[in-house]
Amino acid sequence: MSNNVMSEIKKDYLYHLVMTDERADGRSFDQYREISLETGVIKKADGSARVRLGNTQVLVGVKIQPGEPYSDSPDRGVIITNAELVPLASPNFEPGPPNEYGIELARLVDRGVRESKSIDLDALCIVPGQKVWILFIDIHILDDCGNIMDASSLGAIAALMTAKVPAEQYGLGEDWPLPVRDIPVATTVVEFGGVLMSDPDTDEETAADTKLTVITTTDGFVCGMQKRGPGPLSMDNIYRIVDISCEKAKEIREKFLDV
Amino acid sequence: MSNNVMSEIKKDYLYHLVMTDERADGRSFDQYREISLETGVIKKADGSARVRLGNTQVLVGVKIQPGEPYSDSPDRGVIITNAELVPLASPNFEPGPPNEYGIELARLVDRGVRESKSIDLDALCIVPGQKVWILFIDIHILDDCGNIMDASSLGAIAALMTAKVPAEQYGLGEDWPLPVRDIPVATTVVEFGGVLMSDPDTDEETAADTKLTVITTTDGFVCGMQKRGPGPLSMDNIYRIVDISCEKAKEIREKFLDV
Amino acid sequence: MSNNVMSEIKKDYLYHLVMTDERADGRSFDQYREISLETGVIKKADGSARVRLGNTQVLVGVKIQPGEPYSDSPDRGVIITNAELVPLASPNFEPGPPNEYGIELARLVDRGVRESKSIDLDALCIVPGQKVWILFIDIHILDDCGNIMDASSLGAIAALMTAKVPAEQYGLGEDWPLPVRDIPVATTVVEFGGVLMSDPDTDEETAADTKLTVITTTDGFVCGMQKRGPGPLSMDNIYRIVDISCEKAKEIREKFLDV
Amino acid sequence: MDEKLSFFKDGIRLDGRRPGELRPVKIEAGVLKRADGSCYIEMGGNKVIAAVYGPREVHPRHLQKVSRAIVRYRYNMASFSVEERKRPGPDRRSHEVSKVSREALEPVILTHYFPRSVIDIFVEILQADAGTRTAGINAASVALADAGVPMKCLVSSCAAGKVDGQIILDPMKDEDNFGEGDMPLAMTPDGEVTLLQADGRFTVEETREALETARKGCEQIYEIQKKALIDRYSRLEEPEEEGSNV
Amino acid sequence: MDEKLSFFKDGIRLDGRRPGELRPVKIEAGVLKRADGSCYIEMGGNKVIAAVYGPREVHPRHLQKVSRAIVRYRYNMASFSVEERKRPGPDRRSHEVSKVSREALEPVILTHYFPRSVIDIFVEILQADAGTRTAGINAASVALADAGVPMKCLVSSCAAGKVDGQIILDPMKDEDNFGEGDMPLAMTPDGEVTLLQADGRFTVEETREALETARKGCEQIYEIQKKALIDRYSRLEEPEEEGSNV
Amino acid sequence: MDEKLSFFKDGIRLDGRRPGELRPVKIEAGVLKRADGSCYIEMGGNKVIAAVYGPREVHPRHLQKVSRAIVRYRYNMASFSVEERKRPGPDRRSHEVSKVSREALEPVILTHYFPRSVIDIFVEILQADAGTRTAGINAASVALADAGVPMKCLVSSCAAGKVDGQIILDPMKDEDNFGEGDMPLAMTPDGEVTLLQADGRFTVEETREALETARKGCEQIYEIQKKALIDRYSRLEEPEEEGSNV
Repeated sequence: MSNNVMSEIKKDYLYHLVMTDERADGRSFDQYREISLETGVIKKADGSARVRLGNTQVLVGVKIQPGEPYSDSPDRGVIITNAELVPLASPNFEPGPPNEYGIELARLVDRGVRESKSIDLDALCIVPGQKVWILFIDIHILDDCGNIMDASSLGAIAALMTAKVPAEQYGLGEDWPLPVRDIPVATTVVEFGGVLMSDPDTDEETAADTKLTVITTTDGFVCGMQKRGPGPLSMDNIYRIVDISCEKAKEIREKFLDV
Repeated sequence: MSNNVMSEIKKDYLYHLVMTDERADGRSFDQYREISLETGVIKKADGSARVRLGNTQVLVGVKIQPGEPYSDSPDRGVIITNAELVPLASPNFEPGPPNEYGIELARLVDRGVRESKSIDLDALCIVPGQKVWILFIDIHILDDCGNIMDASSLGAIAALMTAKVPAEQYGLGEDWPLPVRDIPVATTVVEFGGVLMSDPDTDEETAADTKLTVITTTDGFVCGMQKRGPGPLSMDNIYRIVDISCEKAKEIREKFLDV
Repeated sequence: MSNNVMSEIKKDYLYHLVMTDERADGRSFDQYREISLETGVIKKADGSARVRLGNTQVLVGVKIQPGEPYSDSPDRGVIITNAELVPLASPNFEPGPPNEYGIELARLVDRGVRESKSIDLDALCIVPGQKVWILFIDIHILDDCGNIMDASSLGAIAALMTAKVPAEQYGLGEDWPLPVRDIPVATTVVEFGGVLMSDPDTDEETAADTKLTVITTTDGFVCGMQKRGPGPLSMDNIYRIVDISCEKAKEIREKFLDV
Repeated sequence: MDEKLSFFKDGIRLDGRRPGELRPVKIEAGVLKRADGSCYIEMGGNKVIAAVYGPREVHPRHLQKVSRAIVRYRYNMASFSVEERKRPGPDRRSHEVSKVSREALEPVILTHYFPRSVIDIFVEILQADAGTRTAGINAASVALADAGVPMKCLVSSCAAGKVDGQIILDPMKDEDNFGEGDMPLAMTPDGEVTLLQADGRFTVEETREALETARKGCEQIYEIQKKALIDRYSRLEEPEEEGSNV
Repeated sequence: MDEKLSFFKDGIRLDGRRPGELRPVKIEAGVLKRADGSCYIEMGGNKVIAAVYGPREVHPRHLQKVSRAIVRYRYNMASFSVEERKRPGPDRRSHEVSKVSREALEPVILTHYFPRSVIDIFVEILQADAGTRTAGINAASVALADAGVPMKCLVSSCAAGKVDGQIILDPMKDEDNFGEGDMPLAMTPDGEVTLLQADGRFTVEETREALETARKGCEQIYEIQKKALIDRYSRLEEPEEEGSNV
Repeated sequence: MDEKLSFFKDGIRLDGRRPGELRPVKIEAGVLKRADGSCYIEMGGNKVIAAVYGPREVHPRHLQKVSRAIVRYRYNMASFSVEERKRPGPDRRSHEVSKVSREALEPVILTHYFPRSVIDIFVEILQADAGTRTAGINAASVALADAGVPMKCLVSSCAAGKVDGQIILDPMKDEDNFGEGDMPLAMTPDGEVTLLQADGRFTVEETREALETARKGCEQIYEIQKKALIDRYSRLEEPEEEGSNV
């Protein structure tokens, strides 16, 4: 009950701020919280990245191991993406296998990597039809203060860009850097009180019950979109969000991913 | 509570009808509801059948795929039967893996096919000890208005009789019709108020808490029996039910399975 | 509620007994309940033992089957230990996969066998890197009247000592007795009211919320220890318990395991 | 599929459709007896059935909301609905489809009429042929109406795709598998978007074109949904027959 | 087993029994301390132990029935009870056996004496040798009596089989695996059948003969069950010893 | 590792430590925003983060205790924390570690202050390098203090090991994998032992020596824990910055 009351009050507060063109933490509507990105933080992983997006913290580890290909793509490597929304990261997360939110998050990050053709899966074949490199992208949410989607997506591509294929360990020649051909970046916008806000924090996510995440490639193609949350969006707002997202993704890519 | 009251009232009503030799829908005690049977309804399946038994609807799909034999029968094909009592079909069904009712249903259908030696499992061997045809019989209940057992059993044998072994798709020669050597038919009778009623509908199943299902072969052998539900049956009633079942199975077989 | 009250009353009662140097069943503090041990009780198992420890009853079965080695020890046999705390054995046990108590029990028994190097795993290799003997130690609790740990450990080693490797059945030569090189024995002590009591029964286990189990080898090495339960222990009591355990393990080993 | 193979021949798609044309759609409401509402749909090779139960009591209780009904949506593929037999039960894909489909319908259901209750939507894919999620939403929307659940309006759903660099409506299996992009959309009759997903590679311009194309598909489906409901209500007037042939 | 191999030699079965003869049966009631009632049975090579807890409170609550006790039955095979090690935990077969076994006992338990409670029956198969479900029901029936659960009567269970075209009582492993039919039955002393299953190939006439054969087996088992309970109650008078040897 | 290989060179361990020396330890309290208390620890190559939530309401309800809070402890290894990728979710080992770790902390938590509630402790192993359970307990203990959970005292944890017949403090990966024994200990500042495990081969004399060695390690860790908490509270005085770089 009191939770409901609190969330109503917060929503009202945010709504009144929006009326005066403000956000609770003073950002402009299209401004991201401070981003910090560290790579190579987990020595046991073949690639890793820790992302801070304001107080949100996400750790992504990439492991690369030989394994069997899928029968319908016998000559191509495999990507397996998983997200653990561990209860350490939020009072709303529960122990157990990923629920629909964790699954959606992992699948969206996965689609970004896959649809942008970021990873050359053909290069990950070892013995056609028998042995290929399996790429495990494991997303570990540490502190959910909003917009774990963008943080996870950024962490995943950063971890991949710094990953090495550990060939030596398996007697398969020298280690080599994982070839990354494109840098997909996901950006999320919410609509609330008639305005569009980038990078929502927890309260903004709760208040605005619909988000649109757009993933774009380095060349500015849209390679993934997903409306999330039970509210409608107008076509016009979708068009505007696509435009905002393209621009923000470019900024993030240039600033944090050296492109 | 109100559920209990309603079910008591229904039970009383049915009991009074029985006293005057009647059933709620006007059938005679050994009469089945209208049966309709369509085969080949699912193109993606190698055999399929949709059965309507009154308002009860069941869809059975047969898939045939190469796989490994069991270690104790290395030269024989494998039958795997599964029933999904999906929550779409009844307010009493819940999502999740099959409960004991679903398991019992699948195992009874499976026993009918298996014990009648309907399928020549030796003919389903591809490479002895290594590769055999696996027959998946998947029962999907769509609308449970009583006696899904008989409907499922009828759907299963009809789907098998019209199934093709998809050999070509796996580079194993031409497709060939699945050889069916016997046509087992399951018939179910409940005892209620001293009379025996065939093909119970939902209310009759609830009122009479015990059913006896008898599965018979084309030659009139009993190849399966199962008392279901927590009530006792007298030996005499068992004898009578076996007789009724043999007769009804013959009628169904001749009318719907072209024998 | 009444459960809580009863357990408080029992605890008080046991506490008052301790003050007068007594236990509820008249034993001295370091005395075990009557032990009986039967081996070869399950013909279908390759080794088996039924242990009675007072009213506590445990059945251990050992199955030995060929299987694949672990990739990090390709030339060594495998031990898999499992404990089923089936609801038949206690009102406190629930159906379902082992909970943390069952897992801890199985892992402790396993560590005793493993750390004492009781089984020569090298001798259990069949084809290096491909096929080794897998040793399944299955602990089935039948009646939990306290200290199932010591009973399970005793049953496990007794079952192993009388086990045969069923080589003939798999066309791998003649059957041969499983070579057992050491006889680990687990002994458990609780601290309650300032005294240390061996072999606690159910009430004593409940009253004293901490146990220390010590596993010792035939030569008197400590090969396993585990504090169980949410109470602290002083270093001095740990030292004393180690001494008591060594002595008790020796008595049990000599009396029941023919050493 | 070879790069050489084209998805068009003289501007016509492999299955004979023009770029902006839907596959044949058949919708029938009220096909199940036990469910409170139901609908059967065929969209191309897809065969899908939807049922609605509720508003009814929530179990387990702690899921209840004091101010509104909760909505549950279970998208499930029959084992035999796809090329290679699918293991029964939900997988990661079906969890995601269930989530976005539920969110596609929630905005139009007047959930605050039924506090502490649940509206259960069950969608069974009997045969799959690209576009099962959109078919499921179309059927579920009609089933909700058939169950008498109060709604602001229907929801209609359809995908756009991209093949050979061209935007098309309602991709079929090969266009989906071997094409360059897929963009499922769901919307209300007044143009509010309730589901939007995309994968593939679309320029910003193509994104807009695909959205417009999918919107037009939704509008056509909306007409077929309405017709199915009108048929349903006229059938309700007729007497039901009941009989036996054994 | 080869077709040539016969199940009979001079009218006597492979294990020395006549066609209508049971395997040796040994029943002992009250073998566990924690359970409210218990029973150990050996039927041929089967070794089975049953325990009863209750009537006791139901968890989870929503399973409670306002007008009677619910009965739960859990048939479980120990991993080491069969030739090839069984993975622990229930499989499809054990779910079915649990269901039919529960239904075999429910008709004799006076559940309406104990509204809102549960009677839990746990059956552990320690060694399996054909006929575990019937052995389990026999043990469970005695364990219920040992627990003092009010019952109309005991339930006794036994199977008939068909080998070499002949009906036999209480098939052992090879007769079950390689024979032509198996028909487990459970009944009350006054002849009400509470469990009936069959698989194999029986003519209608053979079905009747098998039922009669199994009935006679049940009658013999009933006597052994009664004797076990009498032994149990006479033992209850004796003082229990308690001691130590370490 | 070959028998020939020694774990010492001139009395110094492979990683340069003396026998009784800890690996470098770094502890930081208050590293997470959502959790009520948190702590990050590095012990050698281990990187571990702990969070505490509560006291808060218990779900499901039937786990509530009328006279005290319950404590839950979830030890979880990230998939990428170990050499070979670990499947997500708990395995048998992590269930056991969670149990003994919970029991290591329960004695110092004043649970009777919070009847009917739960204190949840979550420990994530981000990188593992022998000694994760002790690192987890050290972090959890600080996280509990950071959350303001009333405790009698902190708990500090450290293992002793045995290599080349000699007792050492705080074994690293190779010493743990190829050594002769491992003995994790947790204790309060006044010497009450709250966790004790051992495996390997220790004489009674060595057992005592290992316990004493581990005790000394715990005492050193206690000082580092205290310092981390002092740092935390001094930091709390400072203003927090918030900004943006995009």
